[in-house]
Amino acid sequence: MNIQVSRRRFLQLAGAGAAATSIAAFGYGEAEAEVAAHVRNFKLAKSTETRNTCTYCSVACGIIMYSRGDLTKGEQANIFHIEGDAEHPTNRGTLCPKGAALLDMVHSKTRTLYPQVRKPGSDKFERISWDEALDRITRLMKDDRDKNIIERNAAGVTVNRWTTTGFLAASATTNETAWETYKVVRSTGIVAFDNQARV
Amino acid sequence: MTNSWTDIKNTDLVVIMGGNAAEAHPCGFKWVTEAKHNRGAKLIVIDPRFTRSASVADFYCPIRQGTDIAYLLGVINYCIQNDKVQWDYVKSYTNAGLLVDERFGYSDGLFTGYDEEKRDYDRTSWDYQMGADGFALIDDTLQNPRCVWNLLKQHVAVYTPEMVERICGTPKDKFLKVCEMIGECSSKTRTMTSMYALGWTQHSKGSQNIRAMAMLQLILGNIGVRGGGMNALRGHSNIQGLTDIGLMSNLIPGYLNIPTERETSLDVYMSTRGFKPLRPGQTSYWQNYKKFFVSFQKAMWGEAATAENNFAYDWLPKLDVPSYDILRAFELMHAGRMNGYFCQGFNALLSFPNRKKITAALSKLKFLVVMDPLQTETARFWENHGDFNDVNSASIQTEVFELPTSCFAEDEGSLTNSGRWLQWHWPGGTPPGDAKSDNWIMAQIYLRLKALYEKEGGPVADPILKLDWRYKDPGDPTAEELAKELNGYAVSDLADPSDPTKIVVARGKQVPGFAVLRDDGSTACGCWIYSGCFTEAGNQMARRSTNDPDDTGTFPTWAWSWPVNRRILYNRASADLEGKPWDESRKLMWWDGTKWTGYDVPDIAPNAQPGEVMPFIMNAEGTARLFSLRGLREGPFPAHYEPFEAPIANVLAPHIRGNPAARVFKDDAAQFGDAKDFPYAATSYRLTEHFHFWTKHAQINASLQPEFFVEISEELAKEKGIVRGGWVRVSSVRGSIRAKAVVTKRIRPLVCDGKTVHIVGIPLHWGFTGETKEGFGPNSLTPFVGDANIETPEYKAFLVNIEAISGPVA
Amino acid sequence: MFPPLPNPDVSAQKPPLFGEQDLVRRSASRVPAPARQLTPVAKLIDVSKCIGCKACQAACLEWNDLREKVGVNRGVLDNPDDLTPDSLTVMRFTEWINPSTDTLEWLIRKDGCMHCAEPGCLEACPAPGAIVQYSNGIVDFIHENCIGCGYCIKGCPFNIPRISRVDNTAYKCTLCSDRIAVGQGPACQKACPTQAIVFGTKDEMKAWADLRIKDLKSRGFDKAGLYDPPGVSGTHVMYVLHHADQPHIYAGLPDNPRISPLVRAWKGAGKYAGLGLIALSVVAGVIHHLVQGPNRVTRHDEEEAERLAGDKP
Amino acid sequence: MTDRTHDDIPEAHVRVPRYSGSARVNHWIVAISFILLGLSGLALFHPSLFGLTVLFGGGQNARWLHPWLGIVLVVAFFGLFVRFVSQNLPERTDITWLARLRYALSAGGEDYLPEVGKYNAGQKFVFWSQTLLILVLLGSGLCLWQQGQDYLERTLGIHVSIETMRWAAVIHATAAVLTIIVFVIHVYSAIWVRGTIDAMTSGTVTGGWGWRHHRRWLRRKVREGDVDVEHSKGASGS
Repeated sequence: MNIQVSRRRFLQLAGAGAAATSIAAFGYGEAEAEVAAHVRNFKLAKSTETRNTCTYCSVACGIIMYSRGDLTKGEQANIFHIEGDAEHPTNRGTLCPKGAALLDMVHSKTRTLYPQVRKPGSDKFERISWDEALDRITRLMKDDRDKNIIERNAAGVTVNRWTTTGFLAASATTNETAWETYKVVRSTGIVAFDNQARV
Repeated sequence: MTNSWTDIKNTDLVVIMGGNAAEAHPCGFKWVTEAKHNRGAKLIVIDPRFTRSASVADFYCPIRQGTDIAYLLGVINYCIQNDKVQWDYVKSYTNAGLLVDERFGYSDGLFTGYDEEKRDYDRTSWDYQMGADGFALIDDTLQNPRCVWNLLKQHVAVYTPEMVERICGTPKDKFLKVCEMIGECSSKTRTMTSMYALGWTQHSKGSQNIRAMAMLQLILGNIGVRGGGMNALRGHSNIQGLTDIGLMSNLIPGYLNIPTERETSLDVYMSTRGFKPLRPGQTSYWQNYKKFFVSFQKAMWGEAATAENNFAYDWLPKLDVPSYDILRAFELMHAGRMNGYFCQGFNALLSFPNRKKITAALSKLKFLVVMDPLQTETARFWENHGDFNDVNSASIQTEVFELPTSCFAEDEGSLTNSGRWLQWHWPGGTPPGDAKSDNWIMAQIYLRLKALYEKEGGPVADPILKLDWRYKDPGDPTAEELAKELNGYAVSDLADPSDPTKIVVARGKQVPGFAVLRDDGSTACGCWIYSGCFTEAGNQMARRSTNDPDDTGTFPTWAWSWPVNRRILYNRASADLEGKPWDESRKLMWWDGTKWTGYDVPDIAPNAQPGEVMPFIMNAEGTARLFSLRGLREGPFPAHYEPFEAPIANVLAPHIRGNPAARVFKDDAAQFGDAKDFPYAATSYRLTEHFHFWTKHAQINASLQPEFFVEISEELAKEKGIVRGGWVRVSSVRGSIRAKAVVTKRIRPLVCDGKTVHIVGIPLHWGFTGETKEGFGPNSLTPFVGDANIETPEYKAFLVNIEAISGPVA
Repeated sequence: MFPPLPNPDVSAQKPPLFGEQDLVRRSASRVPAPARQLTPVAKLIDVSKCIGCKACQAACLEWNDLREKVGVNRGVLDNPDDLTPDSLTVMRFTEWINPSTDTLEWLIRKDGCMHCAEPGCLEACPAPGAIVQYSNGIVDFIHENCIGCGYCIKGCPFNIPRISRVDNTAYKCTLCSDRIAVGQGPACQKACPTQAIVFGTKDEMKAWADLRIKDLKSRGFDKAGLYDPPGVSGTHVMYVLHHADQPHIYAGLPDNPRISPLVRAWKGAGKYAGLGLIALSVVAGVIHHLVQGPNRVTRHDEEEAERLAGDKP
Repeated sequence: MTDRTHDDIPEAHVRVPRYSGSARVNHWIVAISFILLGLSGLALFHPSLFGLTVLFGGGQNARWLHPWLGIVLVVAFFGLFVRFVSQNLPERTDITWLARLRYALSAGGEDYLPEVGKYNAGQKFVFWSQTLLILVLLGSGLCLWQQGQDYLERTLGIHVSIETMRWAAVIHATAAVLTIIVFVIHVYSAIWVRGTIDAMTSGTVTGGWGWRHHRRWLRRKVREGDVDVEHSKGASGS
């Protein structure tokens, strides 16, 4: 780093100057019919900032999500822009093509919105309520577990192994979700337990 | 990663092999460009394709996919032959001098103890010679022919530059140029870093690929130093975390193991763990295994885990096979022995090998539950999409649930990055529709299941009924509550062992770290290596100080790094035996006369005497292992094996197909293809514009790389009459796909063992949902076989045929 | 590392740091000399550090609320394959065999508006105020004034502007004038993972480029250099090229860009000459009329005609 | 040049049909579209004339309208072309006429010129030069117009490069200037030669006009009986 640049100085230079000068002072003179030269309003002004981590690879770039509405105040929040966090030691504000387009993931047209079920042999999903979905799933789980869990092996050793239902954990969930998932899955005796680490 | 992303700036030489950091990890790759710009570092890229990493490399060297071990052992051979060895490091910090069991040997491509029937080894001879004092024998002069160093020397002697050229197709002059550049890093003041990813892991001998480079790094003295290390570039935002927390069939958080059914009791289980030191004075940290295990059991079952019931040891499932990894799971499913399956944000249909088999397997399930923020192909495996998913919906009897989850932007918690940093994040948006957080969904499933058992009873109900679930809102545990469990807390007052009147940690308080964990049930800790992440001082993972003393790239107070906020693993090895840094300009930890000090948290007891306690405390020897004993299934040294589908036979042992210790299911063995039908060596990979099967749902990314394609050389295109932008059909024994052809100078045919080998590159991002054009993926073609140790499928080397076609049919 | 700018301040909507009062050029019209001179800014694109990841493309689309349609693969990695009214920047990939070393070099260049000191687009534009140049060097399109004639396309020596078929106005990179106006750098620059794009004052950028060129020369690129073409009096988007002696190998980057003499002829002397000639023809008519008077038919002529008609049987 | 009277318009007792109603309509379509094209074109040609766009409701409209007006003009002009081409074929006398252009440009100079048919060489020049210039304007205009470029690409497979566009712009502007000059000549001639405008308004000219300017044409019309003679006024006035 042989170049020492005061970024603050840059900021001053790029914009400041004769402070008294205003657009009005120059008037529109010969070009009254035309729209005066202007730059777009800075769209992040007066938005809510939230620190997050990019959901893709494990460089784990720091990001700032800009929203209208503030969750911490109990409001609905709609994220409208995502940008790199310049303070983050690794990415220093930069983002890759995936990270720079995170907004389109958040607002993807193909996000799942409602619990759905596809009945055996059907060619379509049907919308159901959370209660219906969860009750049905746990029913199926219990029926399978009760029928198939191996309590003891041939040698009589307690093995508590449930091999007929499997669980594939995510790769983008938090450590906390992972831990909760671990607890639930392990407590049931599911052994076909895996995650994306292999793939 | 042993080091961190920001530490890469300290290196002198970056070797990208088995990965493509510029494309898959662009923002991490920044630190390579920084090293180049600030230190004049060089970048070498070794890859079958001239990747975007190669586009900014100082030297690009081609290699045939699946031959990395031959290449790396060739480099090791070069270093040994040309005295490019960091001798002080090798002698002090590796097991080079330890003597190996006389019975151990290697011939005809196999180590001693092979059983062809079982495709496995009897590994008893893979051991040290033990002295009467219970310690391994050593020859510090490295003269004994049975010492690790001499066995290694002998083992790698066959990998001459000529042999490397013959196996890998790498021109000898290019290989030697790489050797020369790498050899320079044996200097104490030059370091090299290895950046790799799934280009090394997705092989039937992935673990050994990595071992080979790790051995080279040890020989060069590059482990534990700034700008060095073995840097695995993990693919997903929290795949490191999920591995750490052990969401795998055979793991307990913090790299502990689920017992096997042979381990009938806690005592039997513990008898093969808690290793005693193999050399005098060494730490052998796994001696603390039981503390971590018991604390884990307490975190699981709380008060129900007592000394009397062996801390609920019996409630853990016991394995009858080494693992129920995804390959085994889908094998079982395919055989009709699996009824239910959950996919928590995972697109199995596109991610697992041999898609036909995956579809058939899923079709045999009674129920499938998919929790995902996006509409995945897996959730729609039963939906007919013409060529892209040609199934008969009516004949598929699986009941499929699609549960909408929130995404990263809408949830709170920590993610562990490649550099082991646990970083907290906050929610900023309202989830769409009825989407719910994974925490809520898992809690709901648990509570409803528990209610069913309470109501109806059933077998083995206790582990479910007595799971410790003391959350403020049991239906929706908060991230903070769960993080505190991961960190661990005192179940009862913890007295100071040296002064029982003094309470170190009061009952109910968060523990400061794993050093205070106990094996008597007085502590609970979900994941011992995460202990320290959320202490009484608060959430360490949420720290945001950018302070970086002396600009080392350590950032000790940004977030929190496991273990104990250590940023560079094995950092004691950054100093010589006396505790003096190898390179003063790049010092990391040093002995100040009374204790270890420096920029990082020492990877050794702070008062461990230099010259006595060796840096690799997790190993019973205290040193790193050039000879890995019984650590890996296919041998204590890596050896060259071809992929299961290879364009040429194994030059060193023609009778061996693939990795002799890799597990192969019977039906899958019948589905391996041969070069006479499928002459081209294919490989699969990510493109920088996309992330797996996610960004095809993001409009911008879809526009940046809209349509599925395969990449071939101009030579192959000419030979097969394929035009740039034209349509091709690519096929293997297991399936066929159609794609656009990208004809490029960036892929060139290689000559291996006298035969011209053409390479076909197949990126992996397309499916039948999302914004991109519908397409296929490599898993329609790839073989159903994994790494011998961790079962990562062999995605990076397989055989295909390719032909020009006129275009999509209808 | 070129020091990153701090995260944006979002606390309030502040007036932009520059505007109409800072214009030095304005299409089809004149502007008074500005009262102050802003420090010229520049974006430096270091081709030798670029990994072709297209983060700049993604960031540009996202920041500017634009979306490109999902196209097709044409046998290359370039996508979209050209600039469009939505894709204000694209990566151009060239597989080039260096004849002197016989090795492959994958040249990847981010294409987009160069913000010429002498902008050909502005020169060619007939709509007053549709294209403006601020004293910091930013050449911006004021869409409200744009009539969509496409003359800017003809004027540009780099083939950059594109006309939208939706609103029929011309689009090109604004250098993220809205971001620069609040002290931020352009979106592409902020995103660029390897700092192949840096942003600062033009002087800083030149100094930074010198360092990069020194590094490249040390790696054997003897002809490494800065692309700041004098033919357009320099640009506010500059390239570091490893082969600065042959810019054209980078997907046809002009070796010596300048405003086409045709455009000069057409928009310069030509338009005066044309108007002059038209005026002249009118004046000639007036003079002719004054001198000659009207050309009338005489009674004699009528009589002759009557006679002729009368002769008719 | 005998007995020229400058102040009073001679009484005409013979009127000769010169343009049919449809020809006149056709002409005025061309004329109006030409003028509008000129105005919209000039508006984009020079900044000082940009204000002309007001006539069209702003620059966007002027830009949009101009090429479509061009298409109208081309179609309409084609009608004129078909109507008039046979009368505009060059003849030997045109050379003489042109050689004596000096006389043609002076009032009453016809006496020194050969008798001309429906069109003299000057008019033929206008006819042919406008034909040519309109073709050039059409070709270059298509290259400058987005829809035109699409059309060329789609139907003829011609991709218009930017360099081509630049040439097209220069050519279009040059041709436009020339066509306007020819237009000025045309209009001025119609004004200067009094009685001409009647041809495109009422459709007829006086016999005297025919006698003076297009005597051979008049003779033909008389021969064909295609003249109106006002007999009540008498056929001979002197």
